[in-house]
Amino acid sequence: MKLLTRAFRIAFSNIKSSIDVCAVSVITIMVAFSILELFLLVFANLNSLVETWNKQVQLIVYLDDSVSKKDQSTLENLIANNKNVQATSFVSKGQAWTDFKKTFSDKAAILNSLGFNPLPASLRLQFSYSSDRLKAIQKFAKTLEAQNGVESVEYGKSWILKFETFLAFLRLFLLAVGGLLIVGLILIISNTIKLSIYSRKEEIQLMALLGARPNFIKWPFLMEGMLQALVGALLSLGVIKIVYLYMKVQFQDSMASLFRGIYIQFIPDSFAIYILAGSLFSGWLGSYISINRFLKSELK
Amino acid sequence: MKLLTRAFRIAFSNIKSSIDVCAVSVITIMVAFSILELFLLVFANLNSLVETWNKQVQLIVYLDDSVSKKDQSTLENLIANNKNVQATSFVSKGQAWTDFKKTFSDKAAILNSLGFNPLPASLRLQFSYSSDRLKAIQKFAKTLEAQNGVESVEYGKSWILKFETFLAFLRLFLLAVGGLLIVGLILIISNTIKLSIYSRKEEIQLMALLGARPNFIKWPFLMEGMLQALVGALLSLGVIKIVYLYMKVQFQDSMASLFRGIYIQFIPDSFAIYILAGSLFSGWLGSYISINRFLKSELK
Amino acid sequence: MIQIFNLYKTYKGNTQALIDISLEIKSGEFVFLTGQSGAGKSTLLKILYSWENFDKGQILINGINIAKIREDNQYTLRRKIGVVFQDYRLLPRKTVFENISFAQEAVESPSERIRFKTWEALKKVGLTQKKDSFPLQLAGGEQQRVAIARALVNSPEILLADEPTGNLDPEIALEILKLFEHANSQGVTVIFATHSAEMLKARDYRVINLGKGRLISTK
Amino acid sequence: MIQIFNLYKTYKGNTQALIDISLEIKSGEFVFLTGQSGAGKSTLLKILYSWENFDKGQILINGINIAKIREDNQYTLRRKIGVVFQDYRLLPRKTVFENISFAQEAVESPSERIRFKTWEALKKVGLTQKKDSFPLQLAGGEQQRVAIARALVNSPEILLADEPTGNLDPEIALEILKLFEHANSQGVTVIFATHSAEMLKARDYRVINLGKGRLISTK
Ligand SMILES: Nc1ncnc2c1ncn2[C@@H]1O[C@H](COP(=O)(O)OP(=O)(O)OP(=O)(O)O)[C@@H](O)[C@H]1O
Ligand SMILES: Nc1ncnc2c1ncn2[C@@H]1O[C@H](COP(=O)(O)OP(=O)(O)OP(=O)(O)O)[C@@H](O)[C@H]1O
Ligand SMILES: [Mg+2]
Ligand SMILES: [Mg+2]
Repeated sequence: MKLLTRAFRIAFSNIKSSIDVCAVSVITIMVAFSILELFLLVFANLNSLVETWNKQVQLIVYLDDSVSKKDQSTLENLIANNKNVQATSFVSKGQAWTDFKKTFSDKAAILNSLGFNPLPASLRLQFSYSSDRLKAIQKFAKTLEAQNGVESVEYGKSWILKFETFLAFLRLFLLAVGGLLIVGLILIISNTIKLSIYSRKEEIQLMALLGARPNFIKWPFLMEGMLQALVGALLSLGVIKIVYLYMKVQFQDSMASLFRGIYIQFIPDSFAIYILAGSLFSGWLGSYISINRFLKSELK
Repeated sequence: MKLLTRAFRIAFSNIKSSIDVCAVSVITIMVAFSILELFLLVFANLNSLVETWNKQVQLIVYLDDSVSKKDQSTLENLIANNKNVQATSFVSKGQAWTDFKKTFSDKAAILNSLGFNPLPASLRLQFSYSSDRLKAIQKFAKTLEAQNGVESVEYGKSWILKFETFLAFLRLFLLAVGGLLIVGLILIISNTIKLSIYSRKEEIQLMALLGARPNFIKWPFLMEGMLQALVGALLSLGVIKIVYLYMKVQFQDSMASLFRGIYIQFIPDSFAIYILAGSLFSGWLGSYISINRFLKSELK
Repeated sequence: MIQIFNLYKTYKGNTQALIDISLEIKSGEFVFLTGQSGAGKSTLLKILYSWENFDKGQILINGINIAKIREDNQYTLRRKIGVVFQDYRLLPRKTVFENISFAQEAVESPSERIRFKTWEALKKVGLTQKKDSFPLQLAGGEQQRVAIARALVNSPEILLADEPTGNLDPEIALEILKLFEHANSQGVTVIFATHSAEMLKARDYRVINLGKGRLISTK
Repeated sequence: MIQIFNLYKTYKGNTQALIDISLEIKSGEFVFLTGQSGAGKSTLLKILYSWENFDKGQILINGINIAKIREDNQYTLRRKIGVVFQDYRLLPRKTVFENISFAQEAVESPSERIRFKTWEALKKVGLTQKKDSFPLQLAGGEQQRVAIARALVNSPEILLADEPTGNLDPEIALEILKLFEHANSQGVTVIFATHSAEMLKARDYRVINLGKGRLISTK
C-alpha cells in the first residue's frame, strides 16, 4: 500500500515535471476515446431505430368471415404458446374496411356502393428477433394455415429476408469498426506511454543504479499510464456529452416525429463505467508492456 | 533544390536512426487516417443509399377517367417544363387495377365481381433534390390540381417533411463527425511530430551551435513529418482497401437486392488523392508548428 | 572487503577492457585507481556495482559472489555502494535538491529524513545556495559536486568515485578529497579513480595502476 | 581579433556570472582562460559564440558587433568558431564517425570532402579504431577527443575549448594541447579554458584569470 501511495505521488510529480509530453499523451488518448464513444453513441441510437423497424416484420393471419368463436380461441392459444411471438394485435373486419376506405377516400362513393365488406379480419403477429427468425415464421405460418378458420397467411418473405441480411450486415460492420477502433486505441495508448517512458530513460536507469527495487521502479510508471488514460477517458466523456447535448437540442424533435418513439439517448451509464475501467486497464497494460520491455533491454 | 535533396537524405537517416519513435508516429497516423477513411467509405455508400430513398419522394397526379387527349398533353408539357421534375412515369388505369388486385389477390374473386375498374390512371413525378424541394412540390401541386383532367394530387406532405429533416440531420451529423475526426487527425500528427522533434532535442540544438542555417535545420524535420504522414496515409488506404474488399465479397449481393441498384463502392480516386495531399499538408503543418516553436523557445 | 580473482572483460566489438585482474581491497581502505584514458578504470568500477557483467573470474564483496546475485536482487548490492559517475548522471529536469532527494527516494528512505539529509549533503559540498538550480544552470565543477553529494547521502559502505575532481580546480579538488577522507574515517571503503598526478602525490594511499586493461602495479 | 568592453552578465536567479570584463585577444593568439569553478569561464565562452546573451557591454569579433547580428544570421558567426563543449555534447545515437561528419553536414560542406576530412580528424586525435563506436561505449577521455576532433574538422578561425583535457591523463593532455598549438600555428585564435596548474605551467601563453565573475589578471 505504501508502495502504491508513493508510486502515486511520484507519478504525479513526474507528470508535473514533463507536463508537455503528458499533455500530448492525454490529448491523443482523449481523441481516441472520443471516437470510440461517438461510435458507441451512434450504435446506442441506431439500436433503438432498428428496434422500430423490427416491429414491421410481421405475420398476418387472415381469418375466415365464418370463423367460430372456438376456432378463434384455439388459434389465439396457439399463438400465445409460441414463444417466438412477441406481440399480437387483432384487426377486425370493420377496422380493415375503414382503413381501406381511408386509403382510397377519393373512391369512397364507389366502394360504398359495393354494399358489402370484402376484407377479412386479421391477426398481426410480431416476432422477437433471433438469427433464425425467418425459419420460425415460415414454420409457424405453415401450422397456422392448416388451422380451422384461417383463410390465408401473409408474411412478405422476401422483404423479411432482405431485412435480416441488412441487420446482419449492420451488426458485422459495427463490430468491424468497433474492433478496429479498440485495437487502435490500445496501440495508441501503449505507444504514447512508451514515448513517455522513453523520455524518462535516464531516470529509470538511474533509479536502478541507485539501488531501487524493480517494483519501486515500475509502479510509478504503471500509475502514470493509468492516470493518463483515465484523464483522457474522462475528458472524452465530457466532449461526447457536449456533442450529445448539442445534437439533442437540435434534432430531438424532428427525429422523434420521423421515427416514432425514438428518443436520442446518451451512452448508457454502465458503458461509461466500462470505458473508465477499460481506460485504466489499457493504461496499465500499455505501461506494463513498455516498462517491462525497457527494463529487460536497457538494464542489460 | 540541393537543400531539399539533402533534407530528404537526412530525414531518411533520422528515421532510420530512431525507427522506434517513427514507427509509433506512423502507426498512430495510420490509425487516425483509417478512421477518417472508414468514415468516408460509409459516407460514400450512404450517399447512394440516400439517392435510392430520394426516388421515393414523389408527387402522384390522379387523372380523371374522362381526361381528354388535349388536356393530358397540356399537362405533360407543363410537367416537362418544370425544371424541378427529375423523372415522370405514367401508370395507366389498367396497370393500377392490376397492381391493386395483385396486392389483394386473396380477394380477386370479389374484386372481379365489381365489374368495373374503380382506380384512376396517374402520373408519378420525382423531384430533383434541393433544400426547398418541399415548397416546390407544394406549389406545383397547387398548379396541377387546377388543371383540367386532374382528379386529385397526392404527395404525402408529412412524410416528405420528415424525410427532409432526416436528410438535414444526417448531413449535419456527418459533418460534425468528419470535423471532429479531421481536427483530431491534425492534433495527433502535430503531436507525434512534436514528440519526434522532442526526442531529437540535443541534435537540433547542436546543429544550431555548429553553425547550421535555420532552413537547413528545419527542412529535415519538415520532410520527416511529411514522410511519416504520407506513409501513414498510404498504409491506411491499404487497410481500408482490405476492409472494403472483405465487405464487398461478404455483402455486395444481399445489399444489392435489399436496396435495388446499390453497389458498394470504394472511396473515389479523387478522394484518395485528396487524402494523400492532405497527409502531406498535415505532416508539413504539424512539423512546421513544432519546429518553429522549438527553435524560438529552445534556442533562446 | 572486495576480492577480485582473475577478472576478464571483453566488450562487444572486441575491446579487451580488463585482462586477468586480481585485487584485494580491505574494508575501510582508501585506494586510488589510476591509468591512462581507456585503461579500464570505469569498466572495473561498473563491474563492481553490477552495471556491466564480466566474462571470466570471480568477485566477492563482503564474501558474496556478485555474479550469483539474481537480477531482481541486485538492488541489495547497489544499496551498499555509493557511486560518483564520470559523466555525473544528474537528471536535467530536477533541481539540485530534487536530484539528491531522488537517491534517497530510490532506496525508500523514510520521507521525514529526506529533507534533512539532503540539506546536510549540500552543506558538505558547499552548494546550499544552488539548491533550486537545475543541473544545466550550474558550472561544470558545481555539477560534479552535486554528483558527489548524491553518492554520499545514503551513507554507503563502499564509495566508488570515477574521476570526481576532473572538472574542479586544485583547491576545491582538495576539499572534495577531504570529504571522501572524512567518509573513509568513519569506516567507508573508498575507491577513487583519477588521472591527476597532483592528487596521487597529495596523499600516500595505495595506488592501483591499470594499463590497457592489465594490472600494472598496486604499490 | 576579439574585443570585449565592459561586459556584464547576470543569470536569472541573480547569479552575477560576469562583471565588467574588458579584454582583447589578437588574431592568431593562444590564451589560457582559468579561474575557480563557477568563476564564469564557460559563460564567457558561451557569450562569444552567441549561445548566451549578455546584459551590458560590447563584443567585437573581427570588428563585428555580435549583439547586432540578427538571429537568422547567427550561423555566420558560429561557422567561424569551433567549440569543444565542457560536457562534450556528442550525439548518443550516432557513431564517432557520424558525430564528426555531422558537424560538416551542418555547415553544408560538399559531401565528397566529408569522409576524407572526418578520417583526417580522427587520425589527429588517435581514434580511428573507435570510429564505429557509439559515444556511450567510449572511455571518458575518448569522448573528449571526439569532441575535439569535431571542433577542429571545419577549420575554424577561432577555437574555444572549454576544459578540453579535464578527463585526460597528463600524457594525452599534452598531446591534445599540441593539437591546439598546431592549429594555432596555422593562424587560428585559441582560447583554452582549464583548471590544470600543470597545463598553465607547461606553456608560457597569456593567462586570463577570472574570479567570481571578475577579471583578476591577464598576465
Ligand atoms: N559500452 C562499451 N562498449 C564497447 N566498448 C567500451 C564500452 N565502454 C568502454 N569501452 C571501451 O573499453 C575500454 C576501457 O574503457 P573505460 O571506460 O573503462 O576506460 P577508462 O579507464 O575509464 O578511461 P577514462 O579515463 O578516459 O575514463 C576503452 O577502450 C573503451 O573504448
Ligand atoms: N544557465 C544558467 N542559469 C543560471 N545560472 C547559471 C547558468 N549557467 C551558469 N550559471 C551560474 O553562473 C556561474 C558561472 O558559471 P560558469 O559555467 O561560467 O562557471 P565556470 O567558470 O565554467 O565553472 P567550471 O570550471 O566549474 O566549469 C555559476 O555560479 C553557475 O552556477
Ligand atoms: Mg572512465
Ligand atoms: Mg565551465
